Amino acid sequence: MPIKTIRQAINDTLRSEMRRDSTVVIIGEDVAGGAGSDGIDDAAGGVFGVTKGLVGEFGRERVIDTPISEAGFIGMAAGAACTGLRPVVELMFFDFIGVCFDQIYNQMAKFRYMFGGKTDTPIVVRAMVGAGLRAAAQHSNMLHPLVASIPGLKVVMPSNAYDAKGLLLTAIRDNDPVIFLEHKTLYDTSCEVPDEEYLIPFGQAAFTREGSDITIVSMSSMVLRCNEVADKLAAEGIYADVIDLRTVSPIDEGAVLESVEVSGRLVIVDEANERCSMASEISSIVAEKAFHSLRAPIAKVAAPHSPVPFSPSLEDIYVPTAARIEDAVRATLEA
Amino acid sequence: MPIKTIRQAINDTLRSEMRRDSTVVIIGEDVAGGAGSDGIDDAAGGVFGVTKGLVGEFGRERVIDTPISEAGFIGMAAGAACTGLRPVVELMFFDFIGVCFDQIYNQMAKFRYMFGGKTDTPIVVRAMVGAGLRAAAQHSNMLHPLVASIPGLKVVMPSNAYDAKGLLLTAIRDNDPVIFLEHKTLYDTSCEVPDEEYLIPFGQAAFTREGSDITIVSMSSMVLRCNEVADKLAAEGIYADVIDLRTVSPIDEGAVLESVEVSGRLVIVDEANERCSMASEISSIVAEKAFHSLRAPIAKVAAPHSPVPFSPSLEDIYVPTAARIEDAVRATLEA
Amino acid sequence: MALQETQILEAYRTMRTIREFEERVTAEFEKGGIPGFVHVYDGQEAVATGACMHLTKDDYVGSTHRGHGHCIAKGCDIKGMMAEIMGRATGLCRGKGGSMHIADIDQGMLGANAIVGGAPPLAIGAALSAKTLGTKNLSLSFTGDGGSNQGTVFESMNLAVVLQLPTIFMYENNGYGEHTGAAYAVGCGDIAGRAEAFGMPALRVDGLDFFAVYEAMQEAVDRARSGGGPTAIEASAVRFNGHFIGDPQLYRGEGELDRLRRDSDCLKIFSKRVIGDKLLKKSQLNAIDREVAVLIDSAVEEGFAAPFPAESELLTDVYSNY
Amino acid sequence: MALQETQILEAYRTMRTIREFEERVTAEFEKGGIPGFVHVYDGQEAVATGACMHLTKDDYVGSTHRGHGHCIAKGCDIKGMMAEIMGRATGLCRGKGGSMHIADIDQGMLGANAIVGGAPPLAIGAALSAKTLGTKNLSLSFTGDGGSNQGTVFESMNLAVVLQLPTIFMYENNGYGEHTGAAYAVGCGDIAGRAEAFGMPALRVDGLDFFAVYEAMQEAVDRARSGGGPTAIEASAVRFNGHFIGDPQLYRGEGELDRLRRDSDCLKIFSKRVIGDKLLKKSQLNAIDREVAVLIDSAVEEGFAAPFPAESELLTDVYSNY
Ligand SMILES: Cc1ncc(C[n+]2csc(CCOP(=O)(O)OP(=O)(O)O)c2C)c(N)n1
Ligand SMILES: Cc1ncc(C[n+]2csc(CCOP(=O)(O)OP(=O)(O)O)c2C)c(N)n1
Ligand SMILES: [Mg+2]
Ligand SMILES: [Mg+2]
Repeated sequence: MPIKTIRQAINDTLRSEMRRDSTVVIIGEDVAGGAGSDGIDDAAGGVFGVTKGLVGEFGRERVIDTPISEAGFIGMAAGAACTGLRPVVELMFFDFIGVCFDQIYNQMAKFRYMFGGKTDTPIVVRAMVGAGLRAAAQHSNMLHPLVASIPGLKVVMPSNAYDAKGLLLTAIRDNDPVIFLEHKTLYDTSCEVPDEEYLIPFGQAAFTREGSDITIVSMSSMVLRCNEVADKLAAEGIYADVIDLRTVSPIDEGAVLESVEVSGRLVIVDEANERCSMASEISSIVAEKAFHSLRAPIAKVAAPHSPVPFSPSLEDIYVPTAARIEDAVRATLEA
Repeated sequence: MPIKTIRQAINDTLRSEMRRDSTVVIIGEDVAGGAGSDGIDDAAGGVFGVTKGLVGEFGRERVIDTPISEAGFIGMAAGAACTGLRPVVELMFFDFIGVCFDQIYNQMAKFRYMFGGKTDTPIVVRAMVGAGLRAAAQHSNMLHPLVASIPGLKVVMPSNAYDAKGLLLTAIRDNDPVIFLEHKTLYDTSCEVPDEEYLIPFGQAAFTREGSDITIVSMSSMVLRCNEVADKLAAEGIYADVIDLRTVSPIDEGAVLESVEVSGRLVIVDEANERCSMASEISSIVAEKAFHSLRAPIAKVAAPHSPVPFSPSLEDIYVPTAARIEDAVRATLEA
Repeated sequence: MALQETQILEAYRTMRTIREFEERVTAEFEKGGIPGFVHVYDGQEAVATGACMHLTKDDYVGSTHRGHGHCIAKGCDIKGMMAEIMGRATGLCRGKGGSMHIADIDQGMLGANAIVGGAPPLAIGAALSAKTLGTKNLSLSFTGDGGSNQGTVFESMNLAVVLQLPTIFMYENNGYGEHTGAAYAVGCGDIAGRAEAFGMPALRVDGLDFFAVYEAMQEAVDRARSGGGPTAIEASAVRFNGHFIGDPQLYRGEGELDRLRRDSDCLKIFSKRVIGDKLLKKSQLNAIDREVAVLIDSAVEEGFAAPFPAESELLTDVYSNY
Repeated sequence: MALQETQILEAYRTMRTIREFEERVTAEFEKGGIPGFVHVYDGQEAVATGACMHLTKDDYVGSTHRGHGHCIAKGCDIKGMMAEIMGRATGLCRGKGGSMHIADIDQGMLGANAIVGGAPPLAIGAALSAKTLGTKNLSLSFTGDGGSNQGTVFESMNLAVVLQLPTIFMYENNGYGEHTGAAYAVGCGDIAGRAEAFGMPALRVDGLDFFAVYEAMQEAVDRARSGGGPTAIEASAVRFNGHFIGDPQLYRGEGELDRLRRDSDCLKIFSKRVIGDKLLKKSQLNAIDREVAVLIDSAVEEGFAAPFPAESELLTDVYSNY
């Protein structure tokens, strides 16, 4: 089976969906690149090369470069989604949601409800999230709790290439607006990705490690660190369920509750700022619905209440480290 | 002591602060009204009359009407705050944060951190929140969890006129960006408001009812419903602490934890959509820090995962009702 | 290009329907029968009507908070609209949207929009669909003088020019955005000129004159359908009411409203013109007036008789699946 | 208004400092000594320098993601800047901001800004402060050709006109926004014309010519300080590098970069002119070159020697009190 990076898996999936369905179009800044200049046409393919090569096959009518006008073109994509296209629109860094939040929050998310169920809005908004690249306070945030909290949106956060493919297929074919969040530090991670088509349903978590001593819930790049910690503990005979939520809207509550009902102990690891994070949300779900199974305080491991610092020495401790996760797990085991 | 509505308390406080400090200016759409037309100058005073009369005393140089360009004028206010003014800028309906979120989230909130502590940003963003007026999906939201989660911001949500005055004074004199959220259904509620100056510190909750049987945490208009429920239960000999957070950033964790340590039971009532709400956050704080005091599952009473409906029959059940709160409290008492 | 008698009758019917609809909404609101914030369109009928008469139901319209007139002109069901504004289960949006969110995608109505500047991005999206799918359809967005200062509107104009989209930006300049004059808020004082500088033809028309609006639109529509890209139109207009129903309108000059209602009533202007030019007879107009009155009466009646949405509706229509 | 010799020397020193700074940043980045995303300014020195020479430290500048040149021209400390870009505790922002967020309010530098279109609203805010407080100060925002399409920028222009703010919108048109040509992304092809339509005077200058920029700014500054409101300036410019360091620049035409570096180097153009016109001697320029090289050397050296911020810094500077 071919080994692919997440970048490649996304690129391949976009290509195959564009071949399958002529209403799928890609929209964004520099998704092709090279417009209005003397160089080659496929000059960029997205700032991290994720859409590279698509303009060559599908042309500028379906791989649409835009001016730097996020509110305008995200709104345009939302309008197009209601009127016959299935746009996959790229917001580049998800931090840029600040300039187009209305289009996401007040428009695409609410159409169906406000219109009494009379429209579908099949749009995928792709964007990069996360710290780790020294991109500082305006290019490094984890804003998934914000969008996960908005009724009408679905929010996907793959942690590996296999899931990226299956979730992206589901996202493109879904009739609701989907926010598809790619962690920048994961683009070059790879795993086996089958060539065949497979769709991963939303709201279905994956158990990346299994064990009954403690439950660790996470998503996106943090899953890798949780696995690392789980493996280390396993060597000591302590076994953890590591639950990769994969989608943070919908949330697979069942998987979390079932695991906690067995383990009685829960640590949630989220790269977002702690307050009102997915860590808070999962904790509150369990404190309400599996309270009597709990044998220890629920621990949240998240980013602190500060902007993302630039300096490597600070960014490295800003993002939850394996050491912090391990400490939280051990403390929870002992509590 | 004079009885005042929240509207009047805010108006008086703005006036007294503008008299005291000539750098305080008011900026927003129709905060005066009447510019560029043939009628009277003080034509609006804000769409709900909160800034009425101020332009008469302070003139258009300090009560500044703007075009409908929220990103532009909220950003302008943020820039002014770093350079000598103390703007109180009005966003009208807080739902409009969608068109100016970058200015709040990426700019004013982060200046101090990004600039290594070298600037103060003394700005107050006033806006209306909440459902109840049949204003539908784009004019009725509770987005306080969103701003409370953002490092660098402070978020204030008064539930009565007395607090509105004391908190607004603190907000205007504070050197950090403060989001000041006024619930539209509370403007005409009134209570005693002393003429003297008093500042209510941020991060200090109020106990609006006291009792050791259960802890009910809330904020803004929901506090009134919680009080109602507490009074009803008190008649039965069941006594609740009702904690009005007053500010949701900072959060008075101490008040909540102390109360739960006594009562062992917690219900949190939040008008926001439930997911990643303040209800989730408070629950997670308690599940982490007062776990061993808990004697029952933590209940959240919040708005469901849907946009705000227009129809009265739906809006009335969308917003947490006293009946739902009472049910949650009774269930928690019995659990 | 001269309008047929049936078309002129149709135009009058639309304008009259809007007028009657808005006057009844105002009356019922004042009596307490309609909840929420309601912005009525009467006074501006000639703009919506002259613009939308060119469109089929496969062309899309993006509207504003003041959207009833656009909806009616675009062909939305009158009874469904009235029921919607009343919050009833039989409403066009099952009572979930209300006045500020009436929409009917099947009629090409992308929705009133309670966010000022919300519609233009959506409308250019519909134009992108038309262009990409190779239909000859187009889109039309309405924006007020106040809304013309919103960033989304400027961005949309640039995008429409860059992508050469079949779309029309209709600016209805009724002199006010809420309580603030356009003379103040539009710094350059020239909405059409500003649009032109974005790189598209811009037309200025008298929005009180249905025929002038119709003609300008003809040019814009022809351009859009033939692949010539976007057009902007600035229509001067008057608002017969306050910003919302209940606005005391302190920003108006002495006697302004009376003057407007007397001298700047697009329906009166239309009637005078079509009768004067012998295009229609007074009796034809009267007949329409009566029919419209009956229609609106029954819309109000049926609206009030209709049930409110059931509790079970609260959580439906959030997703197509979840 | 003719420039004094000391001013011309000063201008050269600033331009040379920017050039040297950026070339060293590029070199050190490529060697791995500088983290993050870095956008260098070399090629555009004449714009920042000609513009900022008119300003005092009580005038404010709002900058872009490509902000080093603006910071240097505005008087920010070179060593503090270099340390900041290296993420050191001694940096201008204590290592918390980095290349895209260098700021120094005390020098009137409101910050580089990693959000395209972020600065103009902030800069008009500084102008509002100046106007309200009655100082004679002004503000200046820099925006690229790509950024000129952002809604915030349009809104800021309208606000500046409506409120008659003492502010200047400087558009640096270097032909590209990331990998996309301005010829494509600016629909009307005329940034200055578009600005003019917002209701303010707009000037077009050759951004390779320090003197031309300086002169245009003089007019704009005079207008602002005398209460005449905003001005827009579009300066044509060239980017000597990719969008960020490491960009393969596939969008460039054959030989484009070599041609630009040969024929469109604002420093060469400046030197030729001042020597040709006998305003300065070659030796004077050479002396400055040497001094600047020494300064940048030591900035790099001291930067590398400086400590990274301590862990305890993570949570400081979020609030002034909390
Ligand atoms: C983003 C946003 N800002 C402000 C408002 C409040 N608001 C609603 S309508 C309106 C005035 C609009 O004026 P104009 O565009 O001229 O339309 P008109 O009301 O005259 O039809 C304002 C400020 C809003 N709904 N959305
Ligand atoms: C809101 C936002 N959108 C997109 C980006 C990504 N981005 C950074 S710089 C840039 C291009 C800016 O081009 P231009 O304004 O011409 O400035 P130049 O790089 O040429 O100096 C883009 C798209 C961003 N930082 N912020
Ligand atoms: Mg108007
Ligand atoms: Mg550029």
